[in-house]
Amino acid sequence: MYQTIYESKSITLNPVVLKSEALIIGGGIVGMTVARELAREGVQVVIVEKGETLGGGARDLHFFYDRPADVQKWMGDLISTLEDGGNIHVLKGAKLKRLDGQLGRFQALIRTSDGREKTLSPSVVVVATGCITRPVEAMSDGNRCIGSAEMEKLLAESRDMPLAWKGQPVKTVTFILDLTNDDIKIHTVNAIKQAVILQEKGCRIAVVARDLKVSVSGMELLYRQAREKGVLFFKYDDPPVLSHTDDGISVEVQDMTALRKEEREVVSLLSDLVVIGETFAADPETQELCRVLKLRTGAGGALMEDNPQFLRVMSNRRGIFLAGACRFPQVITESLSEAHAVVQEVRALLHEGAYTPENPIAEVDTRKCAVCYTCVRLCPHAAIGVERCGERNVYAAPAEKDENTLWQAARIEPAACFGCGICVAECPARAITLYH
Amino acid sequence: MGRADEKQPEIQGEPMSPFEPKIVAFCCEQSGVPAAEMAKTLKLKMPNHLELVPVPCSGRIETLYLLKALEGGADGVVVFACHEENCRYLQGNVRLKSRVGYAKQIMGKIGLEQERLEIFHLATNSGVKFAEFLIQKADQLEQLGPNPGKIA
Amino acid sequence: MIKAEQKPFEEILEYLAPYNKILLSGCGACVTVCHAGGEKDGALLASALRMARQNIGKPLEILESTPARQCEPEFALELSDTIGLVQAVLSVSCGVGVQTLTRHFPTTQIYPGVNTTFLGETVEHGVWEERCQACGNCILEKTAGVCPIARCAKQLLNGPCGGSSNGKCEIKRETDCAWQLIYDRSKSLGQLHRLTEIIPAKQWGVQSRDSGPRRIAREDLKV
Amino acid sequence: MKSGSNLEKVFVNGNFAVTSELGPPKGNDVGVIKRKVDFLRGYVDAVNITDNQTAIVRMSSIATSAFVIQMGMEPVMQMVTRDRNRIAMQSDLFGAAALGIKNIVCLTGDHHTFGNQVHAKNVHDLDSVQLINMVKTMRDEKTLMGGEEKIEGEIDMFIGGAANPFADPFEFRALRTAKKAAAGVDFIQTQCIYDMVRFKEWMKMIRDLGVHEKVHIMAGITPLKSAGMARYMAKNVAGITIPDALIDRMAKAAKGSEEGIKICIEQIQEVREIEGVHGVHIMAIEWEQMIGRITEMAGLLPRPQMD
Repeated sequence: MYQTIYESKSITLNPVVLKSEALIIGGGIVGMTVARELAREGVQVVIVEKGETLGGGARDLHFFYDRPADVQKWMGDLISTLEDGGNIHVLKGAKLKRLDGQLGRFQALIRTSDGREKTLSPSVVVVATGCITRPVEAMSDGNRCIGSAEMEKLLAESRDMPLAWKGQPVKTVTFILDLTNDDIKIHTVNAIKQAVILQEKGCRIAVVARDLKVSVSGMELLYRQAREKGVLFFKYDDPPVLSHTDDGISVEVQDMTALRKEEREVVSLLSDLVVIGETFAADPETQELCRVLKLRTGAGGALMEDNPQFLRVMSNRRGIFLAGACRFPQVITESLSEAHAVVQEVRALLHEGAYTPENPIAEVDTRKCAVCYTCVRLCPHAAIGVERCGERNVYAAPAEKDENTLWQAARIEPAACFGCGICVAECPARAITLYH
Repeated sequence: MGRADEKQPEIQGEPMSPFEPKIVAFCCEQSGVPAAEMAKTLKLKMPNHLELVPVPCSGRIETLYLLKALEGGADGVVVFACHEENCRYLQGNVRLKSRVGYAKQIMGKIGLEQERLEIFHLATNSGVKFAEFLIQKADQLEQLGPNPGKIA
Repeated sequence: MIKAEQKPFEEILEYLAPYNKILLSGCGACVTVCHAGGEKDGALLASALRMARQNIGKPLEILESTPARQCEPEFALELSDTIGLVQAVLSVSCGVGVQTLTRHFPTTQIYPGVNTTFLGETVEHGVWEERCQACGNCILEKTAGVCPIARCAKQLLNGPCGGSSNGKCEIKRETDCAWQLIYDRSKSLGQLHRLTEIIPAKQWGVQSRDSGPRRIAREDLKV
Repeated sequence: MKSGSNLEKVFVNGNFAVTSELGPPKGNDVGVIKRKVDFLRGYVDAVNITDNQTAIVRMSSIATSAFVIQMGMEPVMQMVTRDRNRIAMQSDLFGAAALGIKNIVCLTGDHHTFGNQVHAKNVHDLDSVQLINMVKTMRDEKTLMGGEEKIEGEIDMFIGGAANPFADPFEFRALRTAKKAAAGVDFIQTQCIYDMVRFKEWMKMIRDLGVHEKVHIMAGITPLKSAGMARYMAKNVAGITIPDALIDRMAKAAKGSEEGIKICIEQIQEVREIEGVHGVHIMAIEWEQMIGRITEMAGLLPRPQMD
């Protein structure tokens, strides 16, 4: 029996029609970029944004690290292209409440803040909900100790003038990185980017980090540039100690350049301002969104891709894609490349106007199904649901079954099935077959 | 390699055991199958009585298949699955692990040795490991002797 | 639904010892859903039994069948021909199914393969908990929808005993204290005042099993 | 007078009552009862006779109570609903009344799986509230439970119950005592008190419900023998809370048992001051010989002579 893992019987796999319609959840730069690209190709796009303004997390940014443009202006242009195009519809103050069905027959229920509901039937769903930031409270009073976003704002406001904080001139700035989110690149990128600008304004800059993370396109160059311009870098093992002085903050950090631990000296960096990277965290609302979309979450409650070995923008469900900071906190360049990857994938999926399921495919014998929900609960791709026939609630009949009758039984959606066979192996009624 | 020859002195006078264990090896198509192909291409030494059963994912293997293989004549059953947290279908090898655990409980009640069933995690390019593990398993099963539960 | 779990393997082996050909009959309803006696679990048990008997040199032939519901006479009678071929039946359905076979096959020994455990609910996949004792006289309306007869170790009707600690029962610390649940629910339903009413002694004798096996006869339904 | 028992008279007379506890022998050795009675006689107003406490099989509480009467003390017969249905309990109440037993404490009983007959079938035909109500019906209506059937004779029982202010849900604890009051309980003995703050909180809830006016509350006190015992109870006995400060005090004491007695006396003096507390129930488990000392040092002696 075990020799016949696949039944050789071929089943007719009907293509599911895919209309050129996409639902994008999240109106940040990722969602907007995907929308703009898809709309250009004639896809009807609906953006659902929970807030009242577009832009998301990028609204806190003013400078790119890798090009001179102003982020806000660039984003303004992006927003205006959306509002021009006829293929894009933006719903603000809106949330996805339900998503039923599978690829080809998704039914999305959107509720707007005024309580109105709207049902959409998109062929693909793109999740680009971003993440949230929380200020780091390194010093209880917050005096002379600001977040990276606030520094971004100060820089934007001062432009060609010398930097000032609360009317006082700022001459020395120390950046402290890696107090939280030890594993992401944003803090390094923002700090070096801001350091270079500050240096040009004549400030003296130090960057204190556990590990600098420069593995983003062009960052090594910028880092070298910063060093050449005289930005000081210190690495730490033990977090630096902050204390107020008469006219600033002293940041004490052990100088790690000496190899022998006992020879290391404590360096005191007297600073007018200390900049600390905010904590990035998964949006708590992601949990509910994942329940609605039947998606997986990973560490810290962030959205998790299907399989990192394959395409990182694929979710565990066919037709649902993920991009940007909802997966993990990213810099704009990384997010945009994910947005483009999603566009590629969606384009490939919608290209022929239909999706033809590929073997192997699992199928439930409705006559044997006991509706125990085992397969529904265990399917890693949420491809199985229980099919009801109207209001009838009946068990599978044992022998005779009218072909036209839909009994209540589990049903595997061929277009959503990945053919792994987990359900086949778990079914207590042995009612599922994997067809070749 | 002359494995049988090396053994002979230990048996001391007794005729060489005619027992050659039969192994049923379930191979995940994401890892075990390519590894098996590599082993074949490299013409690596593998046990004589070997039945390879390809599966789309190790999560496809029912607990019942593990028992049926033993009942149907296997002296040992091996599952070649992907490394943990590396399943193409996310949960397949995790489900397999609990099923193998359950099958081992049943084997204990039947009176079969736990060694007759084992998961081996490997990658697509582990052709050498694949063959080595099977040879090692065959040796182990030879020591254990024939599966007393098989009906064949 | 009815929840069951497989009997100890040695116990089954022991009472099947005299036979060399049996039928293992599963059930497609409750015991399938709780992974105790559906087609898959029946086949696993059959395979294990065959190997165990082979191992001791006394092979056992096992036929397998899984009627949709063993507790319905029509389904049970489908087994007639097969039962004619064997010396005994091992039924992995609940105790009801075993007795349906007993009633219809008076000359065949029917053995239970599972312990019928309780009427319960799936709390998560693979975990079931008792919810109802089929006492025949439902009081859930008095107890905020949580049954102390099934869920309190002492079947207390008027509040928690002194062994309720941090929401758990002192007898099995993984079990929720039914009265904590009743209290919490009454509170969230805004019905705490109802807990001050004394629930009188339960009339066990009228509808419960204490007055003998119960029977429901709907005259209008009889044919 | 409901029963005319000594305990009832002590309460009616406005005295601060004292009861203790006596565990019957694990067999028919009446000498055990005698030895314990000798430790207690004269120091308490009545003594609780436990009913297979912690589900360990012992001599029945009725038989033991009868012996205690013979030995010149007043028993408070405990009765648990765990082992008997309403038929057996009413029958036993007839017998108990006939043997001159005048006080009863109605309990649910510890779960049988804690004892030495774990494979027993528990009964729980009634719960403690329903048992209280049944005894009250028998006494006041002079009928059997739920029936018209008249009882031949009088079941004059002073009816007690238990309360545990330290179990959960705390908010329900006073309500449950109020239910017992409504069911007809005359006095309540509490679980042993170590967490005085929580006990006082519970007593406030009892007063807010007006229960203290209908029912005599007796505070449960158990002297600690050692810090080890305190730690064990705090960790393993559900429904007992012992503040860390108390455990520390026991641990730091030169002699744990002496400190335990000292704490116990302080506790008695403290609960005496609480409005609505009409007595103490001192449970000195297998330490009955200390009752004399404790009652004397706590100023509870001499016990009032009634009649």
